Amino acid sequence: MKGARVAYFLGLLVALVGFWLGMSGHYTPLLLTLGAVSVAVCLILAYRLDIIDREGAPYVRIIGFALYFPWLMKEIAKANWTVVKACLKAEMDISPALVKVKTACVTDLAKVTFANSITLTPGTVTVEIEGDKMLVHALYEQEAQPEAFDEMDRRSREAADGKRRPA
Amino acid sequence: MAMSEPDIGMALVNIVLLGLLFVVGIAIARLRSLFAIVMLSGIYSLVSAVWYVAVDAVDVGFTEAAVGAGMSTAVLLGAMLLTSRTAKPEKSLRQLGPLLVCIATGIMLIYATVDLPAVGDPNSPANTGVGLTYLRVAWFDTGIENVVTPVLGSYRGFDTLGETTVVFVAGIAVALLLGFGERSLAETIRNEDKSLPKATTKPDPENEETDA
Amino acid sequence: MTAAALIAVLFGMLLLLIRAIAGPTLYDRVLAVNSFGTKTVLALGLLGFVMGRPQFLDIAILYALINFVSTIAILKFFRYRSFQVPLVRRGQGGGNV
Amino acid sequence: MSDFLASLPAWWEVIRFPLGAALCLAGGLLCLVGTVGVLRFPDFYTRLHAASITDTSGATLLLLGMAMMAPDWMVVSKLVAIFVFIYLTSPASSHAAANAAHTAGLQPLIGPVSTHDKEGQGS
Repeated sequence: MKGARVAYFLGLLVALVGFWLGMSGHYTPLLLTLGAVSVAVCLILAYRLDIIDREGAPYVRIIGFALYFPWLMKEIAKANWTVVKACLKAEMDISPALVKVKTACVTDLAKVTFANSITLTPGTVTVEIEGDKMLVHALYEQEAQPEAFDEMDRRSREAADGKRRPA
Repeated sequence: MAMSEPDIGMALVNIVLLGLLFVVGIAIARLRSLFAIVMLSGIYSLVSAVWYVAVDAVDVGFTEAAVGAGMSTAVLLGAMLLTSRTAKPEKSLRQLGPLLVCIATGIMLIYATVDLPAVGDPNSPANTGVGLTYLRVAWFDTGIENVVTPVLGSYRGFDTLGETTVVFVAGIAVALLLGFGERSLAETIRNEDKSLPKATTKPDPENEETDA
Repeated sequence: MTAAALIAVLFGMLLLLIRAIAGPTLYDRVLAVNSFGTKTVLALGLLGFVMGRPQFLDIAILYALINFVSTIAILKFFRYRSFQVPLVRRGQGGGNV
Repeated sequence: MSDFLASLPAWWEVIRFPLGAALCLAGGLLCLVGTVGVLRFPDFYTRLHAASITDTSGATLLLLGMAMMAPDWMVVSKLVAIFVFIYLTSPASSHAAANAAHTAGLQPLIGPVSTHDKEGQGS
């Protein structure tokens, strides 16, 4: 447990330092000192707020997310095409529906990843999450059967939790 | 200066932005639903901040973004909580006075722009007085690249301290008035509403808005 | 051509304005303002490129953050009628919120 | 082959501005399309779908085009930061809006939508 917290702390530290270096662009000693001070203040505040945990600093899982993201981009591109066509059609032919989707994700991080992936894909929006059921509003009823989300569910679970967890 | 060279793209951008501001202003004046007005004032801040950036006033754009779009929307919503949801229509005769004030102010502002120096004029007060000195010495004095920062933080440090204090006090005062805390005024009023049946029944925003 | 893209985004903002003014529900207005904010972020970025000074992207980052915070603040406000933790349970107090 | 690789940076310098500007234009047009959807669709939940076009593909194409035209890496890193912010926050705010509307009892339109609404532009 202690080791995990150190890992989250280091992940947050690396992320903040990287963010500062990427935003600043001026690397004189004075400004670097100021940047170090601001990073330290952020870390102290995060420690005091007690948010240095799995959800506050999910940088340990960054490889999983990096592998998941290209697949998500592909899905987003496909869904975008559908919605763009729906927007531009002279005769509107949408058939919105509310669908209940059951997810196999256990941890909150995996659930959030799955729900956000659904929302990011145009044409589907997560309306409500309760336990392992999600209420999804979809633009096309026929394309939003609960089975359509199975692959996304599996992949987001793997991205957030890794493959070793069975359920 | 991007505006000094005749650039048709930037001119179009300026026209569209000012047109947007105009439409939002008219809509704010005409609408009755206070929630819509709060939302539109947020949009007004967003557009005007883009326009500030387009006319090279990036620091003003920053302030407008933080205060106008972020903070004032929240404060206005908190203020809306304490009053009703729709504005009463004003008698047209009583609208005459504010209209005259607006027109007079506009005329005075336009009259004042005649005296303004051209953009990038080397003989303008901004480019001949203390500003030029700041531009020369700021880097050697402080080592900060953005000139605005040492001017505000170092050369006019006490001035900025005073301003910050005023803004802080104003923020605290607003928070006390609107009640973001535990014993919020809004909560007190709501409890009073519940204990006094039919005292002031606020119209429900959802139903009211959906019917419209 | 970048200027054309900028003007396309600005016209998108103009059309969204119609939705923000017309409503009809308050959530439509919130949606319009939120989408307006995203378009503002993109327009600010493009503006930097049109003016030849892309260093001003910081303000676009600031906007991306403020837009999110203000959207969440507005929706939280309308769900709980306050800016703090839930004071009113669902189906009680001020109407059906 | 090595010839081609050696001349690649030069080619890149030539084509990156037109290509980036074209991507920006495509992104801007997608934003416009999303807005048209926001105007045309019949109820709040369907408008949410149209708005997410702007947040995803419009923003991606615009930021990608800008990154191609960027003069240095600092600008690219800022664009990446904006991209990450948009992709992290836009689903959260969409979900918050949908959830607030659903909690407040706003009923979505269900089933096929007839084309001859007042917003419908079909002749």
